[in-house]
Amino acid sequence: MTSYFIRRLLLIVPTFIGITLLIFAITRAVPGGPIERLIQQQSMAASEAASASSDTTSGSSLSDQQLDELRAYYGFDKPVLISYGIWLSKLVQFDLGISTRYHEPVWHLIRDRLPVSLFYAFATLIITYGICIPLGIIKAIKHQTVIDNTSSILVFIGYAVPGYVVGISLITLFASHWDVFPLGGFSSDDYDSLSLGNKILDILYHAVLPLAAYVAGSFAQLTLIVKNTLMDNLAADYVRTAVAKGLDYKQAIFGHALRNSLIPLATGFGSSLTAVLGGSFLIEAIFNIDGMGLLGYESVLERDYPVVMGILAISALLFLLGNILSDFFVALADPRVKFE
Amino acid sequence: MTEPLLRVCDLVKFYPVKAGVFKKTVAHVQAVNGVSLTIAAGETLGLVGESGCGKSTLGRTILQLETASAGEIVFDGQHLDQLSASQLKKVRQKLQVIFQDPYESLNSRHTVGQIIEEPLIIHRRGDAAERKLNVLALLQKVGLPATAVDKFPHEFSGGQRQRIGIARAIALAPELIVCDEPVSALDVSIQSQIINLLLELQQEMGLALLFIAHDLSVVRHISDRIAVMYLGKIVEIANADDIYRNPRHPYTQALISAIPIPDPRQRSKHQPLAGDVPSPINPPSGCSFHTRCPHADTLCKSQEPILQGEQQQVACHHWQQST
Amino acid sequence: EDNLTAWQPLDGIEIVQYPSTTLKEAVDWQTNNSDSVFAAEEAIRGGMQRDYIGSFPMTFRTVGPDSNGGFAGYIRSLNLSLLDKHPNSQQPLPSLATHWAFGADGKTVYYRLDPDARWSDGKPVTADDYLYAIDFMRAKEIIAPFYNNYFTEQIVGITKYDDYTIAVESGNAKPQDELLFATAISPQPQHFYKLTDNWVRDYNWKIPPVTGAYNIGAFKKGKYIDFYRNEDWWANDKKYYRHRFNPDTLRLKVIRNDDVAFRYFLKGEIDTFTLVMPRLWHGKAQGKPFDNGYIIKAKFYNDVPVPSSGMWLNSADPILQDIAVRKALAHAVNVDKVISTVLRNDYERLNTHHQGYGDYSNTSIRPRLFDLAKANHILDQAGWDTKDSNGIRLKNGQPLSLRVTYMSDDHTPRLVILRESARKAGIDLKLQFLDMSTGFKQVLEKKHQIAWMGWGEGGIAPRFWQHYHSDNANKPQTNNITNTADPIMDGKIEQYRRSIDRDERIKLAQQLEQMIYDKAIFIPTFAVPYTRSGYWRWMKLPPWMGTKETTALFSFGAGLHWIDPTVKAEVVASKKSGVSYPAETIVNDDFKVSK
Amino acid sequence: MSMFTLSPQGKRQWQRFKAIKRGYYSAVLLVGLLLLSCFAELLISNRALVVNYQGEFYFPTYGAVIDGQNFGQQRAFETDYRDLKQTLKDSGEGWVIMPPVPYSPTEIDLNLTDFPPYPPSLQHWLGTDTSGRDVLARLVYGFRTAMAFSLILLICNYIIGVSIGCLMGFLGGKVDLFGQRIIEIWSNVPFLYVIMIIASIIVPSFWTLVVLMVLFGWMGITWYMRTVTYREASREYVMAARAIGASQSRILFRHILPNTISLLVTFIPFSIAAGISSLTALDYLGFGLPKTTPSWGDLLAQGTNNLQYEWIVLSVIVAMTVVLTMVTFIGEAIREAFDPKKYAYFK
Amino acid sequence: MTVLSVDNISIDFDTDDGVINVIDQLSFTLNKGEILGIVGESGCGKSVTAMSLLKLLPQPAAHYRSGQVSYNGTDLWACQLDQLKQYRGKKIAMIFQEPMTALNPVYTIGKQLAEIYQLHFPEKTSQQIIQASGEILSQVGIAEAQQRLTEYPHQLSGGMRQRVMIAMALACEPDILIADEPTTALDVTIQAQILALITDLQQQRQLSVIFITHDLGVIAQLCDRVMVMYAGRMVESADVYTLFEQPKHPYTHGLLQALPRLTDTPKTKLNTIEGIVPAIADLGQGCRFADRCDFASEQCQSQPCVVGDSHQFACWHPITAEQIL
Ligand SMILES: Nc1ncnc2c1ncn2[C@@H]1O[C@H](COP(=O)(O)OP(=O)(O)OP(=O)(O)O)[C@@H](O)[C@H]1O
Ligand SMILES: Nc1ncnc2c1ncn2[C@@H]1O[C@H](COP(=O)(O)OP(=O)(O)OP(=O)(O)O)[C@@H](O)[C@H]1O
Ligand SMILES: [Mg+2]
Ligand SMILES: [Mg+2]
Repeated sequence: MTSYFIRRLLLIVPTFIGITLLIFAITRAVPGGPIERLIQQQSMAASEAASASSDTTSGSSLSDQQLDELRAYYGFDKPVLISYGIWLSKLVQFDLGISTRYHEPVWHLIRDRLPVSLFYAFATLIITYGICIPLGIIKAIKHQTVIDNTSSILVFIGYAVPGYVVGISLITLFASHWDVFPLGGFSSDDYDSLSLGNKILDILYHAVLPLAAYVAGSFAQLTLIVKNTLMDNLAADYVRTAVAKGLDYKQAIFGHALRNSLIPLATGFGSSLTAVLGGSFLIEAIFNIDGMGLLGYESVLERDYPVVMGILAISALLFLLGNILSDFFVALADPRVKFE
Repeated sequence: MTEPLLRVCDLVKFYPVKAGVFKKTVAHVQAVNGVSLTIAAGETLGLVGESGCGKSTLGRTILQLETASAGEIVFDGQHLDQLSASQLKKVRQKLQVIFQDPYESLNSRHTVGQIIEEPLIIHRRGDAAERKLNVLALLQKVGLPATAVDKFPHEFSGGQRQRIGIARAIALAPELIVCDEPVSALDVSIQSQIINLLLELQQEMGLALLFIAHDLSVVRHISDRIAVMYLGKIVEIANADDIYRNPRHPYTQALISAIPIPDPRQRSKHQPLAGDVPSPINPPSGCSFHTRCPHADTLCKSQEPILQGEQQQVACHHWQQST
Repeated sequence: EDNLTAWQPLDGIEIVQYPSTTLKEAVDWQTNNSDSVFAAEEAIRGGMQRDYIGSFPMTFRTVGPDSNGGFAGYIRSLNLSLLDKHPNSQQPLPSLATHWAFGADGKTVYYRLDPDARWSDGKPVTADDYLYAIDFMRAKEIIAPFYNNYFTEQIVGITKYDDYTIAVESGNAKPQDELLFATAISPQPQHFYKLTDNWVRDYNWKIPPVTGAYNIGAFKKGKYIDFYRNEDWWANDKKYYRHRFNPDTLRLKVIRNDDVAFRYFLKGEIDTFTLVMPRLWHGKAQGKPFDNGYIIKAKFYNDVPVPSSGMWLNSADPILQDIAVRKALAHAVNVDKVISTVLRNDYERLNTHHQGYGDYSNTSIRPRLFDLAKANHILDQAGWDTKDSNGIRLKNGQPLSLRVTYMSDDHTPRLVILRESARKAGIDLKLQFLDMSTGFKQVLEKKHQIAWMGWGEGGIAPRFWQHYHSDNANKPQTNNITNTADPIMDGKIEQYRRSIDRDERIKLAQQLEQMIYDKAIFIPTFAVPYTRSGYWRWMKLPPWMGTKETTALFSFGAGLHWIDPTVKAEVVASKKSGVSYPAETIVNDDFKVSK
Repeated sequence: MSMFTLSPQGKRQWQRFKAIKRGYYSAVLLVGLLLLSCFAELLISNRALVVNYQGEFYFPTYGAVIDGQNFGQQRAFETDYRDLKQTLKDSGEGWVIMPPVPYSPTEIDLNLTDFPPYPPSLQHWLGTDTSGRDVLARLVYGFRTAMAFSLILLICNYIIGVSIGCLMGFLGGKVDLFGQRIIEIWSNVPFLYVIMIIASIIVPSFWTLVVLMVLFGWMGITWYMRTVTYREASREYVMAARAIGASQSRILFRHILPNTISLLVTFIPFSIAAGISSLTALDYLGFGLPKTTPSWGDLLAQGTNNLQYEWIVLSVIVAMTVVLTMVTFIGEAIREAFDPKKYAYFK
Repeated sequence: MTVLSVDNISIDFDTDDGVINVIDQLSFTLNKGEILGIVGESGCGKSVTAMSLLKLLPQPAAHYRSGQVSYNGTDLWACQLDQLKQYRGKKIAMIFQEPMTALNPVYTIGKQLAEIYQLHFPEKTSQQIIQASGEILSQVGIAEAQQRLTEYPHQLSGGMRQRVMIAMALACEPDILIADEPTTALDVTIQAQILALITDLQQQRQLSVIFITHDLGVIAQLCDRVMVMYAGRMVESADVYTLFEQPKHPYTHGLLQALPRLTDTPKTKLNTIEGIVPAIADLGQGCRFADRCDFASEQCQSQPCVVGDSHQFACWHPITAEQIL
């Protein structure tokens, strides 16, 4: 078993290199980088600079040498493989490079957003698991009753409507129309001056709507997994054994069937963690939350390659580790599992 | 002596057990470990032994469904392990198989007609119309109604399904059929029907059978000779009568005494054999049976007995004492 | 007539002889103390104004990479330059310099610095800061090649005569009005900067001392930025700066989604909201807070060089190189319909590329009007005389299909209408929506067929060289996106660049403008002759609301508005209790050009 | 062909599926809608179904453009059939039959007095969008595009994913190991990126989007196929097939693949739902189909940017919810039909 | 002395094809210290019978339509669930066919054993429970019992798992042990071990055992009395000697005849019962064996009633002694 995990960990290395190299190559192929942005800003934002750069006669083109200097500044002067090698060797020293957009270390940008994303990731996980497991249990026990059917319909509708649409609807209703919740943000502007208790309340107050948008779609799958596996296990032979021993219905379900039904959940846990951590940039944009998802999306749009690479490197790593983590959970949950 | 239909010589089949970071092979499941036997044309060899002792593996290796780790298999004068794919395909016309599980061994998405016709298609026997007739004839032969052609296997009972499997096996008129526990999954009242059918076909077509089973009464009924396996090895091989009347190996003796005889007046007085079968990954040294053998001594622990004897061959250091 | 843009030294400008020990040349110093004041005396200082930005700025630097984004306007407003321009009379106003004088060579301008001028950290602003400015702007370390170029080619030198007297020399001779503003540079705080290899990074979030009224006070990355008014700002009591820059604080909250931002505004968490787009003005800005008079809507006509929006046709394209197609296209797109429908008649038809430059503008040009018969006729003549089953014209089997590259989703409804109308003439317009970076790259690499975009215009006179000179045609990264290469035009452009005779330049500009029209390489579309805002009742503006140049009513740079605390308290209370005011929509057309 | 005749299990599964009312009626409805949308031109179009003009019949729906001049209109371009209907009625020169919704999804109808978007009315049942195009028409054509997109996507994904997954599971060993790594790498490539590259080079057309989505969408099914094939390959009927001398390809295609069908079928509705959602999201973000193509994402973007014109956002959200919920219901019903949970407990 | 008497029980199941009658008017009794064997082909209702005694059939599909099951005078079927719990495991214990699936794979043997003690002897301390668990495991012949307590079911061999099941059944020293094909999944030599174990226990503890199997050999070796079932009905019931020597029902007779015996001449044709067991869903009113029976007549269209007392059978045309010969 240990060797299985060691092997999995070792396999991360080639996969990780494969992923990052591929993405690195793609970033090079994407048209419009920081240099184009620079030229564009200079030309298009002219109206804002009316007095400063008004000039009847100057052209605004750069010489080839100047372009080369810019390329060197942004590290576009070397072939892909060499640049990748440089990037990788820096990565090994935990240096993710410097954002071409914010001119800050990429790691600092990520570090600032990570707590926000982690908060939402864990909150989402806790809520989804916290609702799906009991709901799945109820649905399994009350199979084909009114409760089962109505909850199915609700859960499917939640699954069908995209999260960002839910988000917009929620904001319109609860923040704008009725003004019960704030319009967005992770915390209030005067957050720093609040007491600890109020800080927590403040964050929770801000989190209600975005969390609702996040979790709306995630119930369906998990609930049905819980329901289906529990239904499988309700009729399992060992449950009958338990009842034959003298256990009653509830004891048999909670003591025997449930534990076995949670095993499939462990399989998905690792990957769902990374998925939620990435967040949904659309929801983040709507609710004005500075999370990883938004950082990633903006950096793609703005061609901030070091940030893009940094986020992808971290998320790829988390994804790979998450898979291993899932295996680990499965092994914990199910003594029969022997990974070899 | 003429060359038998099938000769298996020192056949070994190991499955690697992989472990460690780089999945190195750290051990082997010694599923079949040096088995030699022969089957003459038209003869039935019974093969018994406890679960996991390598019976099925032996059968599958003979059928070339598994590649042997060592040893040779000569069928009809051909070394099966040296054949090319197309040659092997030819040999398969003469070498067929019936599996234990009549549910698992039939493709549930094919109709009975398709199942029985498939070997004919693969080996290009006749055109479509001829094949159709052939299939009907086969169905009749195994005692199924012609209407079965368009039905699916799951519409039949276990016994009927086993008949479908048999029809498929005899479609190409083979010379040897490996029967891997063909009746173990069937009810008592059906079991006898299938045994009768097999006996009938054997007589009619001159089939040789390798009959694997764990029910010794059945094996005894159908076999000319019987081989007893324990942990990948044959521990005793002899004529059916000899084995039952005069079992020499302590394991054979235990097996026979453990047969529940359907007669309340003949209740077994023997102390049953204690303990479980050891793991084939790590078989005991010396005689692999010594861990459960009432006669075992230090010799048994250190030295592996070889099959000896003429008609009745037995692999035991103490067979004289134990009988 | 409307002659305000013309450059004529005002009668009232006093000419002084200013003794200087080091200044050899005898010059006539000029200043301007007699122009009208455009700020309101009743303005009240104090309070916090709240606004939003779509994304957190990438830097606080004034130069270098990413310093030219949407936030640059705010950063630039923090600093004054040597001179200001009167927004109504267009006359120079004293700012960091009190006096100016023209050198005999037509290139040099002398400046007398205001000895009162202080950096926000209290250090005086002296001639050295200007000397440093030029070094700074030429430095490689700031990674600002455009500035490097400008301060090398256009500002060729600065001379310090004493701590408060300098001369700035332009690279070439220009008419005096342009020369004045071209040389009116801003100082740089020498005591603050250290030019290192890592300058861009090191100074990315540093807050340099400024000369203007505000400086960045507090900020939280990704959340908000507060601008604080500098205490004891040195120019507080200067004539043209009095009663301006009234709020103590301006808070810019980061709100990424404009729709959500609008909801903040409706809640009163943002004080003002720009409502230029008809979609906003007519669509969104409706409902309770407006009906109850808490929020006032105001429309203000201005008179500034109009951004040149329209379709830029790539004349190097195989189809578009035929002038007939270009002309037909101009007749086939129904711009007026767009204006009268989705734009709700708010916008005007843009006549030509350079509009709003006073005398320089060629006002005789009218755009080609939507006329299907004409378009059909031209195309039939040009050989596009068969149609395929979808009604698209063909020539030698090739369909008349053109790609329009555009970069703002807001414009889709407009283009959709143009596409429909062009279709009726048998022209198939394919709409290619690209994000800013990629779209701009495509256009600058001249890979477009039709570019749908607007160029910000500014300055005093039109610029032709970068857009129409063959030097810039058919090569990437230049602004001649129509790939115009016409020797006659080249000649005139060069002459226009060389000339320092205003009348000659005006004549040339008008001719060039006519040539642009004749070549049909630009289909002008919309001009927005006004600005519009919604604002909470407590936000106050002078009675005249703005100036000729007002492009945003509550402009941070102009600083004419203020917050009335009593009104604010009252409105907040009214809002709670449900008391309402009469709904108000103000329209000011004092500066409307075409009434 | 065994794959196409309904085996008895198939029949039983079909029976069970029919018994699950929610899923069954959703399926009937959805297939009905799909069929209707195939002939959307007959229901929703600004081209007339039949024109009788001066004694001659014209059927403009599916043909080439007929210029207005042919019918005496002052236009050298496509006839305005709504107008024609009126004029012919007045003049008695003939008649016109228009589809029930006489507007096309790309047609801008600005003949009303107000500015677009127009709220729902008798002319435009669901109102118009911000450019004055009929929302109902755009919804229906958008539905057709989305469904066609998802179905094509599904087929392509399945063909690629299933064959690769099968091969990995069947051949095992190195093929499997390397295959897994490559798929793992490939599935980590950010899709949005690639879309952005392509969108900057060409206007992404329907087919480029399909190709792109397939390129990054086939991996999902391989994991399942791989395990299922692996499991099936070790079953006895496969061994039986080998024993009678069946070739590898025969085993794979005639024996293993048909046995995985139930798995494939259960994934279909969810793949379709995913297809619709991703196309909508891409359109919403502006990286999808050309802006003029009627699409749900475009309507959604318009609607959410203009929430005060609630008919736009409501129409599309309701349509999306209904369709996606139906698809999900079907999916759940299929899953239940193929894998009936024998509901049982012990008291 | 009768400890358990089953009276005319009928059990229905809801299926996809409607309600089917799985057990039809079955009656039998079990005496103290007796081993009652139940034989019959697969699907004839043996397990359903066994499980119905403690109302362990899967709900909601199963319906206890009619009949009584009385244990020492208490009608188990009429009991409340709470009451029934007191009998399950404690008075009447069960062993199931598949030892792998009948044990919960995620709990250790020790935990699963301990659960019984906690349930029925709440006064026991955990120390005592571990002690008792170890002892009971040794009793069923498991070596190193204490160590096995910490192992999971999958770590044990099939024979050992079945022993654990037996240990669990015996933990509360019940009066009745119901063993549903406990050896079918096992090898012959292991089967012999288990059978020996059960015989021992029966003798030591005066345990009453219901032993279900379809192997007539096992029945002959183990049981005192035998009940033969066919398609949901009892067809014959007698003490083991009578049944094997003088079967009355043609089905029993046919079964005994069809068995290959060591004494037969090899390679001869075996006697067979032609035809197959009918599917329970399409059974008629009459004798359910009639289709396969050589002696079937008109009369067999109606259900034969059970006749006899110590040797009961349900047949219109019972086998006579001459026919056996
Ligand atoms: N593919 C395989 N890989 C690894 N080990 C195997 C494989 N097939 C069989 N074995 C092992 O080889 C041994 C012999 O197995 P085999 O199936 O031949 O036994 P058997 O005698 O047929 O048993 P049974 O009576 O249960 O059918 C067993 O220990 C089994 O676990
Ligand atoms: N949960 C159920 N739902 C429907 N029918 C059932 C159910 N359980 C059992 N049956 C039916 O009841 C009949 C008797 O089944 P039972 O399990 O008692 O047979 P058995 O004699 O124990 O067979 P085996 O020897 O195979 O264990 C079978 O025909 C079966 O189809
Ligand atoms: Mg086997
Ligand atoms: Mg059973």
